[in-house]
Amino acid sequence: MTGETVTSAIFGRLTWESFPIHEPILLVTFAVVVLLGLGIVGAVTKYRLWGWLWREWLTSVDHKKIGIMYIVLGIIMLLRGFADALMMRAQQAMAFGASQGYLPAHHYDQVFTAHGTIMIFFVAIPLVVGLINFVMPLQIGARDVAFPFLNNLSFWLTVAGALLVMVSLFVGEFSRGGWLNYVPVTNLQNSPDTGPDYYLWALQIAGVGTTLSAINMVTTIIKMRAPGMTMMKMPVFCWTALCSNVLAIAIFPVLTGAFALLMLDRYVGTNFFTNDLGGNPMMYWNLVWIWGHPEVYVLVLPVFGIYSEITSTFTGKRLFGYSSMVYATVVITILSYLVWLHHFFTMGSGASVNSFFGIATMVISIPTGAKIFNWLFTMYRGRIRYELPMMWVIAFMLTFVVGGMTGVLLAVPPADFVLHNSLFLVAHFHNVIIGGVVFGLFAGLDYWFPKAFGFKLDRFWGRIHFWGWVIGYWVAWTPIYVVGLMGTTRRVRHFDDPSLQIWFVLAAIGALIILVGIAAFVIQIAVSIMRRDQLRDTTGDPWHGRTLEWSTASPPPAYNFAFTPQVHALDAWYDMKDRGAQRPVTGFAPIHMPRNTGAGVILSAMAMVLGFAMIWYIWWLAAVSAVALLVYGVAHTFNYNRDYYIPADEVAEEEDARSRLLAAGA
Amino acid sequence: MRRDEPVSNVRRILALMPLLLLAACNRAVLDPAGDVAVQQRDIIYISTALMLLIIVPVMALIVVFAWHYRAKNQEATYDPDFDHSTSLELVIWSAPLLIIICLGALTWWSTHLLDPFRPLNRIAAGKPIDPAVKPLTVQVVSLDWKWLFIYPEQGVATVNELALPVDRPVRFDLTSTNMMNTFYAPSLAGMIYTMPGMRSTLHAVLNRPGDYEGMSANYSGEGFSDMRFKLKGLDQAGFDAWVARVKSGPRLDTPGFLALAEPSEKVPAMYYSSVEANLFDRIYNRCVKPGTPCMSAVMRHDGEGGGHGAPPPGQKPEGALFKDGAEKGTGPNVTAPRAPDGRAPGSPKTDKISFNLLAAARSPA
Amino acid sequence: MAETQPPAPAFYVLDPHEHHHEPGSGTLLGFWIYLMSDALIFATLFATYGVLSTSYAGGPSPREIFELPLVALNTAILLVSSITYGFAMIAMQEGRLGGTRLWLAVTGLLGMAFVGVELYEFGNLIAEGATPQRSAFLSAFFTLVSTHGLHVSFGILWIGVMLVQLGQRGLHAENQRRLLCLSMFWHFLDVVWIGVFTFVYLLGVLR
Amino acid sequence: MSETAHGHAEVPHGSRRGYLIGFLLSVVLTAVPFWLVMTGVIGDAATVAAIIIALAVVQILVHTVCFLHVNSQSEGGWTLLAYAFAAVIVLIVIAGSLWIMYHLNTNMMPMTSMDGPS
Ligand code: HEA
Ligand code: HEA
Ligand code: CUA
Ligand SMILES: [Cu+2]
Repeated sequence: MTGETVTSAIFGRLTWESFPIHEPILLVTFAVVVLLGLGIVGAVTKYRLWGWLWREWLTSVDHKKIGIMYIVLGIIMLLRGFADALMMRAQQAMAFGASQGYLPAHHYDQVFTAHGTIMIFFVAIPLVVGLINFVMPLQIGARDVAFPFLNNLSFWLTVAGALLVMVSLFVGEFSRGGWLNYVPVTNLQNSPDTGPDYYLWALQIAGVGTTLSAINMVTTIIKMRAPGMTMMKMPVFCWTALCSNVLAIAIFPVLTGAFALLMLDRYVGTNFFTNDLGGNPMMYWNLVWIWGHPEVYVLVLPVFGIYSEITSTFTGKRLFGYSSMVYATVVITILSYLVWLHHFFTMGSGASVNSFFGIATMVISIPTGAKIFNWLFTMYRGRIRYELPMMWVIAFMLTFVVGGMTGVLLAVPPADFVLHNSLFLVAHFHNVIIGGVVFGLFAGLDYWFPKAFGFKLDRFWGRIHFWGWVIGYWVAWTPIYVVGLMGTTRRVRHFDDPSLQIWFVLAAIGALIILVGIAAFVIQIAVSIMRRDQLRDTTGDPWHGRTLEWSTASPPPAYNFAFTPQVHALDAWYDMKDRGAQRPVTGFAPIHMPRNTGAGVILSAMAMVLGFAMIWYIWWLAAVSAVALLVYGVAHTFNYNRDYYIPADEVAEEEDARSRLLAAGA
Repeated sequence: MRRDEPVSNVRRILALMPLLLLAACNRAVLDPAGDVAVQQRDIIYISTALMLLIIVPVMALIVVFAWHYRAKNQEATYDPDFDHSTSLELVIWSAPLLIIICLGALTWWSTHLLDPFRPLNRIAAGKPIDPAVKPLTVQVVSLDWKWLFIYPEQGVATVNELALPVDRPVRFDLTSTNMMNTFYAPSLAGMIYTMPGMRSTLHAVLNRPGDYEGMSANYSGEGFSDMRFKLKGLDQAGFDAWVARVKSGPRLDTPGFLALAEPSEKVPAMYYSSVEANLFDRIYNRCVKPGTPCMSAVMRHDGEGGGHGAPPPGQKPEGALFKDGAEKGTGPNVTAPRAPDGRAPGSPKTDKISFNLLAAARSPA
Repeated sequence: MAETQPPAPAFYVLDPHEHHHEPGSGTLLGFWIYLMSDALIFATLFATYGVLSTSYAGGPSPREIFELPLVALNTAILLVSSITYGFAMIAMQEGRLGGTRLWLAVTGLLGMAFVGVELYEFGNLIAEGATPQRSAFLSAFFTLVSTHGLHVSFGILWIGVMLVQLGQRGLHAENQRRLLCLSMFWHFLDVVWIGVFTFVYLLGVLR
Repeated sequence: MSETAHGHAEVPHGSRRGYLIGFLLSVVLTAVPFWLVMTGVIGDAATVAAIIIALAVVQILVHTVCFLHVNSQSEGGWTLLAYAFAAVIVLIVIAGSLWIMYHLNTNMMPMTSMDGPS
């Protein structure tokens, strides 16, 4: 009796049962993860890389390194997200009639929740944020972002959130409430387990990181553009990054608020979203969708920017209708905030409300259409070079318009009344997310990889990667449209009607084709690293680029630009090349730079411990880590010594090396 | 459903594939048996056709430009400074705008016409409603995880089986005991949420006799996947016979309902010959359990300015922060082995399932 | 291509003093944007309060539990604290370290008085059984008001930290920047409080 | 960004006079609504509500100008732009939620027109 009280005071609700000791699959996964982890730790220790890793990467405030770390995080989490996707595809291909498949409801529900959560919050967001982080400051001719330390902290907070989600795989269980953790399923009385708590803490911690990062990027774009770069001379990618981050600032607080209220319901026993005592679960839906709809544009806008940069580079033309592209981006940003109800047309708000939001939604297709046409007319009278990035652009345009069209269909309320929560809807959003966001991220990766590492990615494997994805996408998702139109609903783990099975088998085959694509992607990277000497680019401008990031070395020096560029035109670098600008080779001055700091890692680690303690009801640990967080945060403000100068001769050395390279290449 | 424009590229086939393939199958959404669903299907067709007017040319142009202006084709004009054209810009913005204006008008009109709260004005195309016929009322309750249908006019109730006389308008009143579900019978009409403490409404009519399927379309936890019901379309005689058959079941009273409301999965169809008075009202007012105040009374009280007095209804668990010791419970890993009856261990909801109680009302059919 | 090109202008900023970016030169704007995002958290809470403000679930209603004299007192305290913070800023602009610290301290004390009164009010309510768990209305009320109160408490902590840092380093540029941010923070909380006393307390009692 | 950033020209300035004017206005704008509600001089609750909401809006503007020093010059107008944008978003969140939830509740909650008195 007292023994039990003592253990629960120390360990909360953490017991041996919380570990999957009975579960062979998980145990093996766990063992593999631990072994891999130990292997990596061992290797790092053996080669004495800890110091290097800590000094050069983990504590780095260099926006380029942070950007790369974000992308690495996104790719690692992608593998988890894809594993979940394959599990669902396999279950749905098997579970018909008498066969229950291999996943019990408890497990399947966690799998789709984790898949959606991970894909949106820990794959798509980190990849988009990572690319913005890497590219945007270079494009505006800046040496870093406005708040370099904050940037590092944002990244580590995101990692802390991702780690909590991963921990839930082995300790306790993850949420079963869908990727938005819907109430009433996740109310305390319906889900007293750890699942919703894992979800809430992971996303709150990561969400703070995302908000801070967005504030940082917006400030950077406003304050740190190179002289001469007016807003209307800014590369389109920067515009889309600006709008996307403005949107993020406008929505993440609402999500944080909604999650905080749900946390209060679960921890304090308040009645925001409860069924009784005046609570209103519909309000939770309302709030999460105020976040949720604009969120998809937070993801897709920067990707539109990527497509714009690539199209104009590889057609060898200025972007058609630059200003209309900018206006379209701004209009989408604003409109996206006025349509959230289309996710619950069928809840019963009535015809007037529904038609308002339905029409507001379809209006978005006008600026989006304008964008498609602008890319189209950029190709018109161009000289299109089909390098990998450009192939993605074409595949994107053809795929995305279909997804956009099904989206507009869903925006017609009477149509949505039969298609809502169906697999048609699931097909719609995979269509726009894969055909839009994912293709764009790969395009961006192929495009900017040589900038980040100084060599191009291998084309052969890149092509297999490309075709794997494009063919795989269509094979995997067209059947899902079909079953959706037959009235099959989402989040179902078992079907009665055996005649549907063929479609799900097809879809599973499609997912396997995507797997081939993903494998090719991994091989592509490995092969490229091995063949890096052949693929080396010494010019810093392998694609005949048009924007400032191509004017500096690949990989860029820590300070990005020895001399800040002076901008006179849109496509500043093209303009400089066109008018014969000479790279200054003398007269270097010391460069003022921010100093690395471990504070981001430490603060995030504390936040993660706090989250873990709260999830498991270990109150003493929660109190300790909360106090530690506060004290350490305050103490950090007493450190005024946050910058240093790169001496002039170091700059000169680096720039001379570049001059030699350029001369050798010429 | 057949489209005869010349097919210009592979992608377009892919785009149309879902529709073409479906033309072959007789499936709920695209071949419904209820007038509302038919109209909703038509809206899908019209909107899709409207959008294809622009999507198809766009896709064709993408392919044409992508091919024609490839770098290898030195014949194609190369004009690197072509980056603006006012007339093109005008087309770019106005063509989609025109389509959206049409689609918007269609949306406004059809959303009001097909509003689920709005009583029907026709039984089928060309068959206006007979003002003398009162719609059949069916009260729908989603429980964890099955459907309860109450027929106040006939005085009977069923679980997981819904029978409707064809060509008679139906008014569904819907609510839920705990989770949010969505009442969805694709062959009948579009879906509508069922929510605790709320009463939503759906007007519909079934025009074709037959056996159809219905389900919950909104994920509601553990037993959601099998939360399906049979939808039978019967002629009047068949319906009467069905009601008579249902009359063979036991009575649904308060204790019986409370037992039924306990979580259970894959529940077979059940029949109840009669239903305690006002059961539906008490469900959606959340006062089935004796002694709990009804929401409408509480809210009336609130509307009059509130005031101390009424005891707090419901029994909510305490917030986690107030728990200590054994109250905290444990956080087992879910995928631990399942009990032989398929229930997950440590899942407090499913532990309470009483299959015996349910067996009593199992339909003879 | 173009034969008649104008002479190439400068493409690089050669004089390092002409344009260099101090890390953090956007602090004030960045902090302002953060405040805007904070405003949205409050908007969420206000919206929730608006939706749930009549869901008493049979429990007490605003008219029964709000004590306007107490709220008026608290409002007065907060208002005075904003002018005292203003005096601190003016002292800072005039380079008077002592004056800055003095007015900051006064502001901090007023803030503590505000939080104290609020805690007293909450204590009374809870003693009467009007707890956050009693009804959705009370949940929303407590959450909205105490989120504001938590912000004020954080502001007080920040004032304390600034007092120490001013003592250590005086009014140097970095500290001035921090004081400006704190100033925005403090006045922003005033603005939020206008919303709270109007929409929660006054309108609540009116209803 | 203007090159004067390192000086203090861009920094929001307040003068003693500005602060005092703001303070006096705020005192009036706070006292009046409290007085109206606490004494009940105007009987009609709707009128009082309208007045105090209007006064609150005015007071928010006073604080914004006098204490927060938002104007079209600071930070090249970005502060003002951010403020206006945030105001619009705040309004959308609040008004939109209330609008949607009002319709959901009147359509479906107990005690609607279809259900008994009031
Ligand atoms: C990157 C992600 C992304 C993008 C870009 C979009 C884009 C769009 N989405 Fe989608 N959507 C999601 C991700 C996305 N969506 C997700 C994740 C969900 C489900 C979440 C969940 O429930 O779990 C969802 C759900 C969803 C719904 C809710 C359905 C339901 O729950 O019942 C609706 C309804 O209106 C909708 C509509 C739209 C529309 C109108 C667009 C438009 O922006 C599309 C505009 C583009 C075009 C139209 C194509 C190009 C235009 C032209 C060539 C011009 C001419 C065209 C016309 C005039 C038609 N989406
Ligand atoms: C970013 C979002 C994203 C992505 C990429 C995917 C990709 C895939 N998803 Fe899914 N999915 C969601 C978001 C996403 N999904 C969401 C939000 C839900 C709803 C969850 C819920 O119901 O609550 C869902 C639900 C969902 C279901 C459940 C359907 C149901 O409700 O019944 C299924 C079923 O099989 C599925 C399958 C797949 C498959 C096979 C893929 C595959 O096609 C592809 C797998 C993808 C990858 C392996 C990698 C992705 C790569 C990148 C993102 C870019 C990488 C870029 C660089 C490296 C630069 N997804
Ligand atoms: Cu711009 Cu310093
Ligand atoms: Cu949306």
